[in-house]
Amino acid sequence: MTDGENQKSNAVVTTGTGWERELYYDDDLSKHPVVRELSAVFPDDFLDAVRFRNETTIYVTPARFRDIAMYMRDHEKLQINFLSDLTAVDMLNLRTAPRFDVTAQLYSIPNRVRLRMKTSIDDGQSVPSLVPVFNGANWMERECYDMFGIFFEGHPNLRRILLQDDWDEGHPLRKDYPTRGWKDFPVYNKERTIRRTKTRWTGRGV
Amino acid sequence: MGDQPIWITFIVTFVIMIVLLTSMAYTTWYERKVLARFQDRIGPTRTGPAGLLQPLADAVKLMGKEDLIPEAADRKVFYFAPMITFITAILAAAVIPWGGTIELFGQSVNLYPTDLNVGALFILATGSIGVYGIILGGWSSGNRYSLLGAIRSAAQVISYELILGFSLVGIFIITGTMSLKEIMFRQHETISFGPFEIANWFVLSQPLAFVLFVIAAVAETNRAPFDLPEAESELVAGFMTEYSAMRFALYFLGEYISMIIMSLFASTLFLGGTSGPGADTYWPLGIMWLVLKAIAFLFFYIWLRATLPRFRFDQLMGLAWKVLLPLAILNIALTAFFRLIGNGQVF
Amino acid sequence: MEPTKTEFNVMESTQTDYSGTLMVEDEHELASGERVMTLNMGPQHPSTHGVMRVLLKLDGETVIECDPMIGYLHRGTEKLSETKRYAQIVPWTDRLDYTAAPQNNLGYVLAVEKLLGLNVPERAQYWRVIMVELSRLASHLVWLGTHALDIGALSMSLYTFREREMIMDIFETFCGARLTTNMMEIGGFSRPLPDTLIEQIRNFLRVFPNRITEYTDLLTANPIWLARTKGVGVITPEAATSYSLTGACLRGSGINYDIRKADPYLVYDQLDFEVPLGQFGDVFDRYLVRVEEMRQAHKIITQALNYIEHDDRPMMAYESAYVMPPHMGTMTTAEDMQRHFVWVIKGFSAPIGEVYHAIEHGKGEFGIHIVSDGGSMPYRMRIRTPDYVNLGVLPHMAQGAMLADMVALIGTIDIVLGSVDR
Amino acid sequence: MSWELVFFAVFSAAMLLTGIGVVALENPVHSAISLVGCFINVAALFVMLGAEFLGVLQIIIYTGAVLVLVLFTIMLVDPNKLPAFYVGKPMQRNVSAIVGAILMVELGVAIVTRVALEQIGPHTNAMVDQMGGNVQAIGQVMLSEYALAFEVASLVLTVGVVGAVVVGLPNRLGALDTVTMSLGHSRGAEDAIAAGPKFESPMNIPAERYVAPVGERKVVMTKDPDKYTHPGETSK
Repeated sequence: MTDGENQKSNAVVTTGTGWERELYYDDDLSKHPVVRELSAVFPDDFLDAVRFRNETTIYVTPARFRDIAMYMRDHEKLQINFLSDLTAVDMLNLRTAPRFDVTAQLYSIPNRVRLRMKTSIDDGQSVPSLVPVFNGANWMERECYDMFGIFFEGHPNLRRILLQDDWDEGHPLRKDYPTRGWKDFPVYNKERTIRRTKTRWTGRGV
Repeated sequence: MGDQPIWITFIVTFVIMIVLLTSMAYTTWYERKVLARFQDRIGPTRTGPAGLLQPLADAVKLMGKEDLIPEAADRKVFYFAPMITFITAILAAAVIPWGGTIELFGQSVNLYPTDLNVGALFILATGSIGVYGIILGGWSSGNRYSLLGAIRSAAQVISYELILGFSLVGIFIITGTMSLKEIMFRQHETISFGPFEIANWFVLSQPLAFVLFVIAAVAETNRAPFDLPEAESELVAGFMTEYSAMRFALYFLGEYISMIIMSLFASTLFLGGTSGPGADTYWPLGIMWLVLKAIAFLFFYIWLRATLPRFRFDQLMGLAWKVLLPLAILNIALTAFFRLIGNGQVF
Repeated sequence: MEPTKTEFNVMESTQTDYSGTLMVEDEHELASGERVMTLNMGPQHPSTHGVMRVLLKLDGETVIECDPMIGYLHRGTEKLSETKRYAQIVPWTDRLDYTAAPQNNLGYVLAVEKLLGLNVPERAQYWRVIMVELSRLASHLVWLGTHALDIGALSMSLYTFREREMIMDIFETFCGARLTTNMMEIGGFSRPLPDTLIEQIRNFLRVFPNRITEYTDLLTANPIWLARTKGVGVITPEAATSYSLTGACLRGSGINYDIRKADPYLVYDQLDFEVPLGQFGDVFDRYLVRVEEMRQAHKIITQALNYIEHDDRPMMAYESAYVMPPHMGTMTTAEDMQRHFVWVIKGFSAPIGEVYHAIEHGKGEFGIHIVSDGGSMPYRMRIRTPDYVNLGVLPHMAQGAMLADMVALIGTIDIVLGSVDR
Repeated sequence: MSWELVFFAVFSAAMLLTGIGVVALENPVHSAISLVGCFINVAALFVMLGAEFLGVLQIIIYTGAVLVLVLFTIMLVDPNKLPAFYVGKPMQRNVSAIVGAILMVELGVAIVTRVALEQIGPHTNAMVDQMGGNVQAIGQVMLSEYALAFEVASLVLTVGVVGAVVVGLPNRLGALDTVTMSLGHSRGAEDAIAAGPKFESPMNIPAERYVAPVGERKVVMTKDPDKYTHPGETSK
């Protein structure tokens, strides 16, 4: 059942068609097939493309976040059919507005290329949910909501997932959330939640 | 039964009870040791030589623990449910014969508590009462895992008791009796097989029934791979989830006593009981043979537990009703047919 | 700005996962549902592999709905990583999937090295491969033992843990720790190898193939095992892709996605091994795939060890800015001592940018996404653990399964709650 | 006073007490347990009469099988949730009293005719002993004299079993059509319900059943990452 003789026999496409794997890693970003396609099909909603350490990041508007993902999934040649990861980054300390970057790590299993798709939103603004495109987005978006308070429009079951349902301290991965939580943060919590006790040797409170 | 004074019966029963309760404690030790060998371990070693005092330590621990009763429990039922299992398990020992009538200190002593003429069915009957301990224990705990375990157990025991009963019918047809003593002594006879004389054990004439009996006996005592009522992986501990301390121990002991009784029962019915070299002249040898057979059967129980995964519930019921029951009926029909041939009523 | 609204595409909804929509807190809302029993499986349940709670709605013993609830072991690793310097985060990754700590270390370390642009010496890369494959074996052995134990094969767990013990001993020889190894360092390995290590690994490699045969003898042809695993928990290839499954869950459904082949890291492109793929995507296929992966891991370790056994080259990248100076240098030269001081107290400044690096963890794709603002600590670090994403398919698989299948289904995903909850 | 009389008194008293318990106890499970006790005492009386076989059958069939199933059903029903109909209506009480009285009279008549008029049937103790025990006697009578009744009874039971299966066939998953959406977090719930559309339940779709292929199963081995990347390629 093994077939290791000719590793190149099933390469995705032949050269010269404009869909080679090399083009995804070409220094000239405009040759990147995703960039090429999206700027033709979604000229208003495809904002930017960035390359760092051989990884491509595309920026899209939140309005067409899902549509672009669905377009790339169903595209005959792009076949970006796998959602590796979906998360958000709180850009509070890096820029003034918009606040969050919602980041989807996409992957094409047939083409073997990665792509990072980003969209920027403000606090309170919602992003279209990717659940109708990738079922796996369900829990990722729930976690994103849990940790950042980002609403995913159209998500079937947007509940907290890692924190308990009655967590009332907000969303912990935001940059303005103190590492020890609000309740133990002395500026916000004047009353100590841990009781002061006198130690035996020093007599001082701990 | 009438030929000995009743106080001798009491003494015999007392001795059998003591031996049974001790052996039950040591069955736990035996299982732990054998299982450990199967699993590349050495088992209990710390309490006494080779861990021989481990059952005592366990008993002390279990008696010393707090007896918890959950708030949602039905207290009265919860209280006596384990006892049903325990008592009915011990009750079944009443009809197991350990030999014939012997002369001891000038008295004739029967080596069996009673020779009931429906002895085989009596064991099945105690088993069917014993299931109440499981169902009521599961229900009264007020726990859903326990309830599921109880339901599974009820369905399982009813199904497999049927097969257990049916697998015995072949022997009843051959011997024409249901008394365990008579069945056992029928196996002391030898049959000549060419130049060889071999014992007339019913495992030779009823091999299919023996296989069915073994499967049903394992299922009836809720042991692996049929230990669904207490499947620890999905139902935590099934009907015993909420039990602790001595009440848990009663269930535990009840299970081990059932195992021992089933081993003795199988040895008596199929493996010749006390039959063996020298057993006809020296009665202690007969008891030794019976014990050895029972120990071998117990070893088989533990072997199964160490080797096999657990059935799923629907597969278990499917096995009982779709495979074993038709085979049991086939066995009855075949046995009856050959019996008729033997009687000269057919050809 | 108003929240943007897009019209919802109804046509797509047939393929969509609605798991957990039937979260009825009040039982009276199930008007005709007298036959439905709610069973709370966990958080203290022996077969949820840790502190997971699964809320089951049962019709008899048939599961009609399943809602996994996680987070009992949430320790906020991602938030904590934002307050730790890059080198300090490595021990935290041990605690994610504690059955395969070297793999977590490797995933993190490779992501940081990618961010920094570090080139690690070949010898260190080979040793990383050996350690990671050993740890993959350890992880698979724990999975096989517990999975078989769930289904009722009692002795299996003791057999697999016997071999895992040998691997743990190898780890102990290599780095001093057994479970939370903290093994990988940014830039390679800074310490020399112990003398007995290679002999120990050779010992293990000699006995292990026979031990795999023991496992398969006990399980693969066992009718009860087949009845419990065949046709249970089927995931179609489409569903597996859509649910973002990775690892054996995806390959068991027949989709060829192994990052070691698809997107090679370390020296995997120079090693000869095969990727096993299942055909039907049920529990049995995933079992076969994982067992075959153990054989392949054995093959990889043998090759790597044969290649690197008599090698004597350095194992640490020499990038003065990013790695700790050598121990002897710190003790003897002023420059190295100063660099050591700065490295320990202040750390190093990573370049501005963001990277995502995924490795093929024993359980699937383990990805680290680091956003760097140029400081000595990650601005945001996202840990994509395979178990968390794979667990999301449980409600899909559980529909219509029996209660006893639930333990097989939880077992076949191969979760470790430390990794799920992070 | 002979020991037999003492045992008889004990067993019958226990039987009567547990029989009263069946109707008097409030919890249906307790009633069922009483019934179990009653049956066991009946079995004991059978054994005292020398009919061990009947006694054992009483336990195996009635206690071990029938009552287990009854208990099984009762256990699953929460008595607090039963509709008022089952609690009992005045008419039911009256009818039950009348029926009970009629049965009592019938039983009395039977006993009186047997004992007082000495109309004892052909199966005397001597005859049973001659047949070789009560097991053999019952067997012979059942399969010769009452063979027709025996077969008819088994037919009736078969019909009963088939009927029970038909009545009890579940319409799987059909009962669940009400679905609500609950979003645990209070703040999240308000916003998310406003933001997203509601979905229909997927639970109406019957769960997919999969038949495991027969025969040996093998994994496909590949070294090429570009092969088998589309669904269904491996099974070709």
